[in-house]
Amino acid sequence: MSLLDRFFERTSRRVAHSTSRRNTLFKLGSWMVAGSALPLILPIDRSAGNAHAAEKGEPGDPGDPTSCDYWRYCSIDGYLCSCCGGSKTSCPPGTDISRVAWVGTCRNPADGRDYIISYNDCCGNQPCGKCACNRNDSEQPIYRPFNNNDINWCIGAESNTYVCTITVIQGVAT
Amino acid sequence: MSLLDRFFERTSRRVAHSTSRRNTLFKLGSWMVAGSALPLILPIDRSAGNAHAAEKGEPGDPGDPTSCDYWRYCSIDGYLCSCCGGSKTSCPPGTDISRVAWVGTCRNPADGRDYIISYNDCCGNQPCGKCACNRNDSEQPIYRPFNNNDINWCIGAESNTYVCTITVIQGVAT
Amino acid sequence: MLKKSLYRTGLAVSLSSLLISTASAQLARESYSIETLDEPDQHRTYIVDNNFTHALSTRIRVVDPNEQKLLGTISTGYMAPMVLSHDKSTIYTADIFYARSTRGERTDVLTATDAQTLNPLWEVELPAKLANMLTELYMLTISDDDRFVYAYNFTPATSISVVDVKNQEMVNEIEIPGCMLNYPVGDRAFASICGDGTLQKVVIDDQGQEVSRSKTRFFDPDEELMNERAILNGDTYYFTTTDGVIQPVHIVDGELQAGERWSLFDEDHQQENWGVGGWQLLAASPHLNRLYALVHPDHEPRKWEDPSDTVWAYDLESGEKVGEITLPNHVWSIHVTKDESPLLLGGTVEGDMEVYDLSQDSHVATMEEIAGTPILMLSH
Amino acid sequence: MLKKSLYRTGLAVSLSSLLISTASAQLARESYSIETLDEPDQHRTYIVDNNFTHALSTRIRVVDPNEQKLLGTISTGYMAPMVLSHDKSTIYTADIFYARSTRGERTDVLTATDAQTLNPLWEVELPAKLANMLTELYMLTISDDDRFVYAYNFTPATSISVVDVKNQEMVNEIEIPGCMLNYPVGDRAFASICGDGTLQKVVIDDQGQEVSRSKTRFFDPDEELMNERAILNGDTYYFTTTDGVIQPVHIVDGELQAGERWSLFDEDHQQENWGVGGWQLLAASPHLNRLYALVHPDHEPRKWEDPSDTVWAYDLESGEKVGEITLPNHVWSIHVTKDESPLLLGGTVEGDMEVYDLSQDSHVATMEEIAGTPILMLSH
Repeated sequence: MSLLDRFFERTSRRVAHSTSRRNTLFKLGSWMVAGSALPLILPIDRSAGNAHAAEKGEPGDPGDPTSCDYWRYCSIDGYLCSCCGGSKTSCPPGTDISRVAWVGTCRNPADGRDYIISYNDCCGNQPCGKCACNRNDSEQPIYRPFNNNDINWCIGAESNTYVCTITVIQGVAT
Repeated sequence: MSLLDRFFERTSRRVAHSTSRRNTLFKLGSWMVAGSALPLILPIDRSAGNAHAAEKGEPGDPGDPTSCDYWRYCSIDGYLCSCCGGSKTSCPPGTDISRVAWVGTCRNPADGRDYIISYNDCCGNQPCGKCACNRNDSEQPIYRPFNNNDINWCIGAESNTYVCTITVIQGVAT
Repeated sequence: MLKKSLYRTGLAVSLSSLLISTASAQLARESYSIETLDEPDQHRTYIVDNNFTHALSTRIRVVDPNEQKLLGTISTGYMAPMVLSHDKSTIYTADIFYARSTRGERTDVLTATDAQTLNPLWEVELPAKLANMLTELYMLTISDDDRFVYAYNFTPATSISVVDVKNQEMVNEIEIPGCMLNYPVGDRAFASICGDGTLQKVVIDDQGQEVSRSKTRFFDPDEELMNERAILNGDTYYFTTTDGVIQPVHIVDGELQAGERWSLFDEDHQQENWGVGGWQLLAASPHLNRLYALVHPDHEPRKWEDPSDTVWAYDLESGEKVGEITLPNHVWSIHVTKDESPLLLGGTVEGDMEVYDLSQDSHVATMEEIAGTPILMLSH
Repeated sequence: MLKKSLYRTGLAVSLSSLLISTASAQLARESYSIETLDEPDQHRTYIVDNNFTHALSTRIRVVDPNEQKLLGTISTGYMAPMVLSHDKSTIYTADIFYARSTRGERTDVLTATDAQTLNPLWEVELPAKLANMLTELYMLTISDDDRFVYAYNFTPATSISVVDVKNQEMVNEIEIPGCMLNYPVGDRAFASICGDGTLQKVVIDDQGQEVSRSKTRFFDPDEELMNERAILNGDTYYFTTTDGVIQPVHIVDGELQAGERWSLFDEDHQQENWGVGGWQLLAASPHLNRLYALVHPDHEPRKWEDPSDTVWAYDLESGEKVGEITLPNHVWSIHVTKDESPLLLGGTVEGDMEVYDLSQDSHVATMEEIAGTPILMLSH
């Protein structure tokens, strides 16, 4: 197979390197791979993880909004708009914002408070495809739909196709 | 990032193993990778290559119709229907056959004859995505369209979306 | 050189049997055709491929897991759910299309596809309310007698579009406030899972009109999380809580009865912190009368949808654990065929499908990159 | 520990400047918004992503190569070509849509998209004849004064749909039998490459009606293969034969003149068997007045569309080779920005985009997996 073939078949790449890929994936010894989920598996590492994340964040709102680790993403399931031409609270150009959303409760490591975060989907375009994250820290089954992140919440937008997700602080959970 | 994230982001796999993939790809020292194109680069290997391919072929029509190497595929550009639910001369179920096609001239190693092969596209469904091949042995630029394989020849089918390509013997080139 | 000799010998024998001179044999002009599949066997597998990264390219991959062969592809609407007719003739999908690909006018249809030609047979337009989410089994279902198809709507108001597939018409939209999905109950009823911890059953008549509705309580939503992705075996739906407690719901003379609970995990397992996770995390073999659950160690509550490479098997008579399966890759959904030599199929996080022979207790193959997001597998 | 201290210091300083107690600071309720882009600069790059494996998911990736940032995505029709207005305000795509995703009624439209909001502005329906192929530069072009857009039709009869984009209407379909594509010539003409080795120029009036047509011979199709994927620099289209002979075609007072030929390869190169290959294998910098060609060693005729990691630079005044660039990955198409600090961009066979700074002569970055099939890159 020539390189030219490969230009049309991303799938073919699989065969050539599946072994090394899988070794990379599973060398941590469980189903987690490097990065996002580790601070949550190992609470003892949390402060260090946050300090690291804080380098890229804002005071009071620490963390990197292009990383699945970022505290607001505790119940996200989809693509981070921060990687797609938007930001943590803004949709990429050429999309529409869903007016309905699911909500999660995430703890801000900077102040220890639990915030109610709405996960608004940006809609009306193709899936962004960058920075996929799936964290189910406060997700619930489908019979509690407004706490469920498996639903395409673009039902609240003009076009219902899913692009990416933003995270908007709605207040402190009391 | 958890495995769950990876279920939604095939793209993320890239970062983890790009180095090993590329090493695999280029270890042959040129832009060719193992398989299809080599017998054509190295004519001296041709008989051996064909003998190997013949193990899977029919007498008089040697070669593996699921390999880019197969002699009929000398000017193919797309997915092999043999890998998609069809065969070298039949479209997969649920598709339509294009009535117009481009043609190439391929030499059959079994009898040394040059055959005129029509490359008919199967249409009206999603790209098959399996067994991508691109060989330009007798391709010509777009101003000779019926010898050009970059055109979506599904213009001759009821629905014009491209699925895969079959190769039909039209006769011996004289 | 050996290979070459073999080849030449084979060629000579074959051609001489055709009484054609080897030297002058010339391949004849050919014709082309379109494949038609045989009537489906019980191993044929339909992979629902949400293709999440390229969701406009949602499709069904039809495969033969015995031969690891791609048989064909059905292009569907945006993240469409699918259901198979019991008579093996028809594949139904609930499709959402947009006039301009990702935008423009939305059209929802139920599409019927022939299981042998894979061609669309007919379509019926539906209210543009179809639920859109990571595909689940109970978004689109069919009555036991293949007469009615039930399509789940979520706007976020919930309802069920009832399609008479014999007469190819949409006959009713039944509102199910506070309830989700549809679990078929015999020929003329479906149930839905409700936020108050009940299953609501709606009975319809031959015209698809509502006759009655009733509720059966089966869990306390303030005390536990019940995974809605149950599996039907015979006349019983098996649900699991996110803690791995199995809640059977029996269909007895058309009525739903919450059965006795049992746990996937004994005290040792619980101390070792085993838990359930995955998308379609339960499967069942009617022939072996076994339940299969996707399980993982080091469980935490937030892992209730996590993939795993481990499947445990349970006897449904005794509730005893009777086997452990380790797959070469982590899968997110599992399925077991209904025949007497059942296969367990698993959709991996990388887009492969694992094929495991339950009667031989052996891994058969990994069908690599057969899908983008193989979220569900179904078979006749 | 150092990192943690730094963080705490930063926090205290910032919050104290806001006169809020650090202990009780609470993040305020937020609102959401949709991004709008700045007016495009000359480095902004539009990647035409044919996404061949998932061709329903064709799109334009809008990126900032300086920051390696994805700015946004435009969803287009099936393998749609794109052209940019010269005034930087508008992105045009020639879109094919099907009512049922891969089948059903076909609708062809020209879509105008705002270059800052990336929202569709308007569309005009076109004859359902748009050419569909691996996307090339000259499938969709625009007149120098941004008044007319020319869309290439192939059924396999060939014609050009002429759209008056000022009045947002389709005004003419001009048949071009035996000829392909459209190479804009000034404000009111386009040329097409013909099977007889000529460029056919069609002149139109302000209403888009044909005024005249004429032919300029520039190669012998029985003697050589002329790659149609030329590049425009100033008033000259540079074509290459598949053997690497450059054929300039000058626009002089609205007329096409075949210029003097020169070879990319001197005798040494030819002995070393260098050749050209790729999809969009030529690019040009108007600022540096240089031509860039994708080249490879061990050339054979059948490699005329093969990717490479090597780009050679030529002075367009002298035709002399003046530089060599080696990219970290094999690319299939190249592009050079038009500004005074030009970037060379390359779409790799794996879906990445290489960013190379020509003024610094250094590789800047690889934007990994930014597209499925990055077949063309364009900029303002």
